[in-house]
Amino acid sequence: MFRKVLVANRGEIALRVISACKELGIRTVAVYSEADRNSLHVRFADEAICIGPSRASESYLNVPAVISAAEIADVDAIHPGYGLLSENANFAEVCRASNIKFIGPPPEVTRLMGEKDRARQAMRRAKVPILPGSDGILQSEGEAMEWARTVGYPIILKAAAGGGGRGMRIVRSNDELPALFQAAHTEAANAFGNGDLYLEKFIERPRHIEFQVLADEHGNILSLGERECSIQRRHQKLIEEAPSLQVNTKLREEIGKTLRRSLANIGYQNAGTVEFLMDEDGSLHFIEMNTRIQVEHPVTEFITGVDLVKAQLRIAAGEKLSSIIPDPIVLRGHSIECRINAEHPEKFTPSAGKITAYNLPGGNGVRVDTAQYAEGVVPPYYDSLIAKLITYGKDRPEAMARMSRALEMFVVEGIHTSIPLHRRILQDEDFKAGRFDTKFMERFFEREKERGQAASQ
Amino acid sequence: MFRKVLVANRGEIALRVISACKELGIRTVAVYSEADRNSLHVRFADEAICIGPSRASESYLNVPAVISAAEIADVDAIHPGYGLLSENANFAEVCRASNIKFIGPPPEVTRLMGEKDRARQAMRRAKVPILPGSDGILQSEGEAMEWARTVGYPIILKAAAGGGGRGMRIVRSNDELPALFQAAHTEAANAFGNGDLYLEKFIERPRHIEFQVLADEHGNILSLGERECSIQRRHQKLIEEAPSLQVNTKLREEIGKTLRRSLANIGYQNAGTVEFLMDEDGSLHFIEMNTRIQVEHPVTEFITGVDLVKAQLRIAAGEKLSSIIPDPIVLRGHSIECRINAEHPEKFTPSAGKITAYNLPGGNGVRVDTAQYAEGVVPPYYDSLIAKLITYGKDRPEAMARMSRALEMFVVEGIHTSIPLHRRILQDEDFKAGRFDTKFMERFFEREKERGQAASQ
Amino acid sequence: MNPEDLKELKELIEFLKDNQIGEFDLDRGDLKVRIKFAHESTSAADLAGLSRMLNATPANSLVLQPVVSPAPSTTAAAPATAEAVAAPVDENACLHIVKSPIVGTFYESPSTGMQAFVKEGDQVENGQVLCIVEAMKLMNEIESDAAGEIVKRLVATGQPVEYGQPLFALRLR
Amino acid sequence: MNPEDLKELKELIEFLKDNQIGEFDLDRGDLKVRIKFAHESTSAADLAGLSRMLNATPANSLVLQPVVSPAPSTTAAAPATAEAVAAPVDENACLHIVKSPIVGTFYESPSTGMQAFVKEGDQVENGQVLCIVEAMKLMNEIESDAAGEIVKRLVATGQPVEYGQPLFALRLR
Repeated sequence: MFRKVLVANRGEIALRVISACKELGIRTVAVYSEADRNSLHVRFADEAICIGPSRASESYLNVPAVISAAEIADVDAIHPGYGLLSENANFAEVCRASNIKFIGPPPEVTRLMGEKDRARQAMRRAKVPILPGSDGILQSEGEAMEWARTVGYPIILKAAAGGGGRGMRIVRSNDELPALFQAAHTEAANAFGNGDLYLEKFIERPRHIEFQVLADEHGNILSLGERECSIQRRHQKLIEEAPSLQVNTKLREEIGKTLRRSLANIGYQNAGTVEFLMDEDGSLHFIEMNTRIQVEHPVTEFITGVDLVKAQLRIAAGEKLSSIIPDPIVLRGHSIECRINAEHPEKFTPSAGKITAYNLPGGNGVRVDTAQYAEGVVPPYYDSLIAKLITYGKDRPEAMARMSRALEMFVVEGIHTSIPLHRRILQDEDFKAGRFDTKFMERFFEREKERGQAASQ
Repeated sequence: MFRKVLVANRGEIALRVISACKELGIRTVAVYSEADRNSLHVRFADEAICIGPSRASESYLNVPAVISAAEIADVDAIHPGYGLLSENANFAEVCRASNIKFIGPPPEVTRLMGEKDRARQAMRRAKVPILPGSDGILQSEGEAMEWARTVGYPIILKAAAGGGGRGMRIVRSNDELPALFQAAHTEAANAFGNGDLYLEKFIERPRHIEFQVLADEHGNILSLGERECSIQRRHQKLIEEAPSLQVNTKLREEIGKTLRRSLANIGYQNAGTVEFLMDEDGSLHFIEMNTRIQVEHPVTEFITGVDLVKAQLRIAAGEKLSSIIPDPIVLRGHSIECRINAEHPEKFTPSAGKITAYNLPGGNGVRVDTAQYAEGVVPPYYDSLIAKLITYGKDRPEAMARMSRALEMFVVEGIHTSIPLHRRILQDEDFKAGRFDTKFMERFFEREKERGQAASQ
Repeated sequence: MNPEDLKELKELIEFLKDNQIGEFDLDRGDLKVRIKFAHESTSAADLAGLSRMLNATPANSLVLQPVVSPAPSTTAAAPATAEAVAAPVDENACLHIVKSPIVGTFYESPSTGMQAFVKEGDQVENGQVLCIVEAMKLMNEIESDAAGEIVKRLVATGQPVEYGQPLFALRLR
Repeated sequence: MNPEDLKELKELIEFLKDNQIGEFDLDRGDLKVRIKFAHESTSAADLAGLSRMLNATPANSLVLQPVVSPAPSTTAAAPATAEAVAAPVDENACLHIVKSPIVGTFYESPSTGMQAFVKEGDQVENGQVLCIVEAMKLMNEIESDAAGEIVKRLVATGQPVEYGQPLFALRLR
């Protein structure tokens, strides 16, 4: 096992990794920007090194600074967390060149999965169900039109180098295509320096369902079931849960088997998440793979009993899955996660500032992952996630009831948070019944607006 | 189900009961003394009623005040928590007379179990293994001597009305007996107004092992396995865990079966704990039964997945165990609880005062039950328990590693707590190996003293 | 304490006052210093004092209402003080408050239809019965713990009261 | 308290006031410092300023040591400030600190056995190379960002330095 690990991240995930290391007896090194000097990840690590000024580009995203810190602290390995450098294949390569173990897949696999159209083709070859669409890059509007005719409208144009919704266009007819093709191409070229596009069948009301996998360095792969992540606002997940009400044992086992085979072909290693869209008929279609630990990993930990971050560390140290998880995985109960963001409840603008009161809910079936504390400061430079509230119950109703009472007992003062929004979602009849898809939040806000107008009349 | 429940307690257990009620959709009424005006149980209950001044005898133990509060708030039921009025049969009787459901066993059963020698005889008749000893009250020194000869020295004299170690004497020979009999008799008479004594075989190095049971009001009884509570200081439990390393499946099932039969005979209802001493040969001997929820119930909740406080509420509302816990109970993993007391780490004197910093550990496998918060005040009037830190792991080593890192991340400033003591116990080789009995802490302090002396030489 | 020490202490105190130091600790054992400036120093004790004073003002909202959620960080007020703050404080500074010594239901008269024990404007003696608080079917006569004029009855008949809840405001004589 | 102590205390208080410190604790046992600013609006930026100032005093402990645990409630000092407070503050008030712009390993000379770029007492120009910080096998020459006299080198050769860590104290001219 590693002697010393550098955690190249901040906030709750840095603390999560530090906790896992402590439990495995590994020394930890935190890195931090000047804005995070008083952060808990700095306090609870065995060592801490300031690597730059507040802006992430000059500190947490600064590869030479992180590598230098790793060298002077003399660590064996780096855990990248999520976001920041976690899916940066170049960073993983520099780690390799510096003889520091990068805790994640090899850079080649990260790079493959980062190029959306290549990842799509690789999964298709490995017989993972993908959405009907073009075989690779579209050379012209003409080619796009041909594929669109084969697939059937509506289709969606996507940037091969894409992410975050940029370079995407939904096309509903032949007539619209030329203009939208040009728009997407230009946007992609501007955003990513690469205007390449591909197209896929567009699903109007998909569910977002993802599968957690673990792969060791000896060719063994495990699927740990799925997470339901359809409660999103502008592609940002708000609430995740496991298992999905829409995935039965048969489907779960089928997808698990397919993933084990396909990821073995690709040479996948460490933890990863395979994202699917579920169409109105309940079929799953691969969209992309995240080659890192996810924000929402705790819901899987609750229902499987597997510590995913410890598993990451042990895999990276060369252990076999059969020694990390000796027994077959049995799913038990239901788990829900609410992301507590520091943001304005209506405008969703980030709400940085000093926290004046911070009371965490606790008790049976409640888990909180946070690096914030009373009198802590939320700096304006980073993402707005300040805590994850995760509940567990023997079934979905119990997990929901627990979430509602935990949200009631979660007190944050001094800044705005998404807690009030979550309280309202938890009261929503469609949410309670599990009737949702990725458009749920749009309808939810629409209904709230209507109720507000009705009430004011 | 009840519409509204009054919680006749304070601190973490009041909040625990309030949480359970919220999750079941029951309205809650908190009662509080003047010292607890700013407590979280007051904040998070739907209603709160001040019932008296700070001293417990004039507020939380004041039966008319509690009952009046229940009447003016118009509740269906009262949950007594642990301690305070929870094992007061008279209080349960007043509840019954006031048409308020007392959440616990009927007063007759509470009273039976409160009289130690009668409880012992009742369990003996129901074939629960008890320590060899006298059949009931000792009429004289002579009778005591006869029984002592039958049982064999050492023996322990106990007060029939006893508790808290008063009226107890260990007797190692015939010669000692008369003087110690008189001393115990006088002490018991002074402490309880009743000098009646009985005697039992004395075990030099017992383990304290207790079984959690649930009984509905239809004659059905479930045993939820045992807890190991040998880590005690002066009869106060410090660390509890489940399952016990000393109880194998066969013994667990045997005792479970015996308890189901015996508690059915007695007419037991609701949650209860049957305490045993385990002798050096691994045999269990009944000592007493606690007719309420225990401080350490969360370790059982972690390994069984059963919410014991919700079960209490549902049982009291008349539900059957078969609907509350439909599936057979499967024990999974291992759980440990550390009691975080506000007390001086060496002198063990209570440490009341204002908390200036309060950072709770969180993350995977960590549960905290507390009613304290940053800038909260620990009043000097009540017991010193401010939080329970409970961890879960797939096995004992994982649960211990998690406890160590959670203790490291638990920050309390402004008052003294038992956190540093727990950190040291978790490092102890005997503790880690599970080599302990109720005398463990005495030896632990002795070793620390020796090490301290060696270091200072 | 010798005169010199006393002089030094005075100087120190003057100096601290000039600099608006709110708290100052020094401990020459291992050398500890602790300085706190005055403005910030609304301590728990001060707050409690304030809270007590606010409680003493008439408030119509003293019903057993759901607790007005105080922040966990504030040593906040009793449920009763919620609407009390508005009242001008000095006007009531000389008032005496008779509080309920028990939890129960307030009655202004011995039984329904009968005249109230006291009404606003009455002069009452120490020990005079002012009202009844019923608890567990027992009618408890509540006596005045001071002599003076009843300025205000703070609770309506039939209304539940908690321990320590203000029942009457008296102007002492 | 002797007059000298009192004088020092006065100076300290003046300093704290100037810097709008609301609370200040010192404990020379293991040396604990606790600083709290007067106004709530004290942002991380102000703190960084203080930290910079405190860093500006000679300190031998600027190694990458385990962080001195600051209370989560205190907007506490940087790891490096632990022993810095003791030094008389005004003496350094006019000093300029050259800080490391990168994380790496400090070397006082171009290579082993060679003479140091600068030594204490040297006059240096703006832009003059003072030392090397090695990061990822690259030797980065660190230039002075001011002109003056080297009062103190704050880091030993071969020692790791973090971003923003003080390397040299200069008396400006």
